[in-house]
Amino acid sequence: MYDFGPLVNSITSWLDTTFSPFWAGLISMVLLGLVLLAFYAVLGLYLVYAERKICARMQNRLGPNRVGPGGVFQTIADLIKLLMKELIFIRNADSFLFNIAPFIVIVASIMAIGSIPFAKGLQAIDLNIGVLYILAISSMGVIGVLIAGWASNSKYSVIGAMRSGAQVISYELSVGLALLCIIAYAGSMQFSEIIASQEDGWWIFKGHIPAWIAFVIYLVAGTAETNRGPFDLAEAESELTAGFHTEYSGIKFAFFFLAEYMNMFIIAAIATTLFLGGWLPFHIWHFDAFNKVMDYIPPVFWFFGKTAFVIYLMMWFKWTFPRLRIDQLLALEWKYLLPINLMNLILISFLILMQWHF
Amino acid sequence: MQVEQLTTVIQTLVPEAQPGISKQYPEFIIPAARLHEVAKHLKENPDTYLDYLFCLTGLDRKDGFHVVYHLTSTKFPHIVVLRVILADKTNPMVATVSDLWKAAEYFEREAFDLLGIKFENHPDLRRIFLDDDWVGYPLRKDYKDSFTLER
Amino acid sequence: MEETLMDLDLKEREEYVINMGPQHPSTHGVLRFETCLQGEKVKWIRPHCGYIHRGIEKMSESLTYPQLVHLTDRMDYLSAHINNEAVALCVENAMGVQVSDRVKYIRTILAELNRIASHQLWWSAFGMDLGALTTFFYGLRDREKILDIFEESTGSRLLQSFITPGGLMADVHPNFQKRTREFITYFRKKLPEYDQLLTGNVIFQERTKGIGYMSLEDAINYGVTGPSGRGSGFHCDIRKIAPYSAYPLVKFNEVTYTQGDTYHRYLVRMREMWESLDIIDQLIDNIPQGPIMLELKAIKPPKGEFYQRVETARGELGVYIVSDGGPTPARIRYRTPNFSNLFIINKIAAEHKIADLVAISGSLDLVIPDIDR
Amino acid sequence: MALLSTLKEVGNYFREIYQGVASLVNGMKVTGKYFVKPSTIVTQKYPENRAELKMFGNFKGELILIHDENNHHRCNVCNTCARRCPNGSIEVIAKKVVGADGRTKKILDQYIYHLDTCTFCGLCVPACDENALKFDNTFEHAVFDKSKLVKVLNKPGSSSITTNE
Repeated sequence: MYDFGPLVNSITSWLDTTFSPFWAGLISMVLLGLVLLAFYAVLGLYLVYAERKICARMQNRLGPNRVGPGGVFQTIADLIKLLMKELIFIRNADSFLFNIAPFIVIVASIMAIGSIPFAKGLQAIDLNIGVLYILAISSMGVIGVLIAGWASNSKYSVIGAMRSGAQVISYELSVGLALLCIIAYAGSMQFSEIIASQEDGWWIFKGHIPAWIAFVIYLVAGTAETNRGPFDLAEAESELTAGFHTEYSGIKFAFFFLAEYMNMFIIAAIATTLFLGGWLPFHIWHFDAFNKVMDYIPPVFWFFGKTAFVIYLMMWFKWTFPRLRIDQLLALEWKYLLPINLMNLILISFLILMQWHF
Repeated sequence: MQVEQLTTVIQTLVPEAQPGISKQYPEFIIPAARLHEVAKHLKENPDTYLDYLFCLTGLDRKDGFHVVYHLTSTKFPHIVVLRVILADKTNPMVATVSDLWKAAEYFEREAFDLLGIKFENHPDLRRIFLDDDWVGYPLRKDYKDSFTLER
Repeated sequence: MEETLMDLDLKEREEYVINMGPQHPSTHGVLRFETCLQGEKVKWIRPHCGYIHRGIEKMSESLTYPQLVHLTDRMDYLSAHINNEAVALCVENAMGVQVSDRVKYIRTILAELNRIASHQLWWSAFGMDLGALTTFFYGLRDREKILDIFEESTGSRLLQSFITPGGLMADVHPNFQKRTREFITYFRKKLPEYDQLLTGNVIFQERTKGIGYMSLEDAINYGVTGPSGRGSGFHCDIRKIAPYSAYPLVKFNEVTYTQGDTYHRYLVRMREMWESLDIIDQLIDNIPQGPIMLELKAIKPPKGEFYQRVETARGELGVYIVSDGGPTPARIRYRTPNFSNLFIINKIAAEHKIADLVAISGSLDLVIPDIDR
Repeated sequence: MALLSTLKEVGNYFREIYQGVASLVNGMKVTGKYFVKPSTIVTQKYPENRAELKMFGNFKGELILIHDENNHHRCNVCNTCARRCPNGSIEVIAKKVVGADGRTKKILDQYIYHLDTCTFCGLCVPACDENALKFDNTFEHAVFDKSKLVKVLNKPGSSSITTNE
């Protein structure tokens, strides 16, 4: 039920039979790219709107409520405004790097989206090293941030970029190790297989307490990797005005802005896939009537519901906590998250060796 | 310390000190040349211990520029006002007390900025509010500019 | 760009100078910190003020005493009532008149409400400085209640010009007591929430504890008064040292800590809000009847010099009036608290991180128009 | 002993983590509580709630010259308000007219109020012996041109009660 595999296969086979292999490949690539881009833009705008509404509710406010019913078109209006704004050119900036930086950031996040399984068969590419690919691609974004900070030729931007560099390099470790815990459980790096291994229960339930610890660490480190929440030192509005994108305006600024939200989505999507069973419905053991009802909800809804939950958690952090200082940020990683994570991994290896997990 | 005791302390230190204009606080008019010495003594004398300078004011009066020091102690409740009268209106000059009370450094910069009173040995005597190229000293009574509200 | 000698010198030491301000989110106004950094570390800070210098002292020389009161609102606009009260008290003392008990009570209640409102705004902005954006809205939400009380009685929300030499501009609204009562019960419930959200937070404590240490000697030497000075153990509360208005009649504690770091400057203000609530609580039900304005022929202090100290939300405000006996002062001088509080920043924030500089300048609670006047 | 102190340190390490997380959860409770309670929203939808939006009676919006139903005001051109105003926001312009009894009288020609320089100190209202002035509660003063903020307060065709007697 709700398997997108046959649909996708029929499209590809039709393309293969109608066109030569070269053209078929090209057309499928272009199609995929267009679909992903559209999805990216719509989702990014929706996430901005959701964040504004959620933080408004937490702060006893209404949030955007003027453009459209409940302000749903506010972000679209903002996007149009950003598109029409002047692109300010900085005289002493390195123009080539300055212009390319936002594209690096946004390309990195678009590439990462390609391997996320939204539902059964609904995945642009199912790499056999999917988790590794995501880790590799998502850390590419920081290169864009560093270039942006350096090329702006502004001191605030450089400080922001350097902070971001130190932060992402450190937290990459924790993200990787936390994901490694689940990879050890599932025994595969391929997303489809990781999800398949959760057919009888999500890893967060099956994996005992170590899975919970890994999940929390992943959330913290993931938030840090997206430069969000209490870890937004790279932007640090009250210290560095806007950090690495101080000098950007118009659509280039919009790229950074959109990429930040999409990175948040990617982090949440991976948390969903690895810890919360991806697009699998929620099942209670030996409660068949309930499970049947759950099965009727399409997997896409399950996937986006879980992702939305994780995103909500990350927004909740952001709008509650003060920002950390750079040395505290690094201390948190190297003194708390990393040792706990390593111990957790050893514990999980032990559990797997003893066959104690479900 | 009572007013009489304060008076004796200061009178023994500077015989030429005169009782001041204001009746609100014990006030003494000190010759400009001896101000720093008197201030230092009053700050370090354990009986007076005037360690907190809460106000330093420059005034433009008919008999010259006045510099008024409001001093109090964190140990005792007494308040002492010292006043220096600088009769030379073209080049008013008095020794700084910023080495005794750090707060004075910025009050003195303000007095220099707005009244043009110069403080000798001040570490950083620049204008504090107005632009560096501002002409004149606005709080002087003879200051005229195009914006002054005529009533 | 041509490199000056200074630039080369800085480059050798791997230092660079950035300007925080005049337009910067965390200086809360047009103040400029010329900040020398080595990496993330602050080497020295040179504050530059004067961007909002309006010459209030000069302007006041051509205004009569009731007229110049409305300029004092514009100095420390967050404690407008207290600034007005300072001038009013100075003029009344100079003329040797006493206002009625009713006026004294109302002045004190308004001043304490103003102090709470000011601390609320500071709490909001301090949270923002540290990156906790939600505090801003909670603080402003509760401050709105006080501003409503002000608006109902005085007609303005921020710059009231309500307290005038000789009494008050008008009597308070009949609802004044009821609304203030309501506010006290309301805010006593909300204050623990502030602590729950920010004070207890581990990130907040890490960010503020032990940061920006100000010794007692430094506080006295630089003349740092108000909650910032009291965080270092400087007993500088004018309400205790030289009580004025209705303060001799009420019981309250002078909040002091000896630790002198950012966290304790924060705690002083949080506890001061409780103390202010207590003061209002003692006064609000006992406002006596009486005239609200003295019958004065003319407001003309005699020839002489007069000084008045009051405690604003940020420290000691001194009003120094030099009168020639006319309706306008020959010279009026305001010793404003923020002016003295500002310059300690180089001493306490050097050798800290740039994020700490923001926290420290936030904990000093600077209001820039009060510095520049 | 060494082992004991090490254990203690390890215990402290974990206690620190526990306390930290507990304090964070405590803070999240506050924001979470307000998130689920939409009744606590304090935002006012301003242009929509114009009808029920009432300012307090004392609110100082702008100065007006009180006119009664016969288009009479009470200004007798004594100029006290203009002298009291610290910013020179009030200009009272008089004109001389010959009355019915043949004597020339000064009556109000224009009462000019500069809203742009007014600081709402409220000194003019109690200054008036005739109680001719008051502050209105209007607050929508935004205009596109600064010159529109200079207002003539006496209505066209109005006359003073004091001169009519």
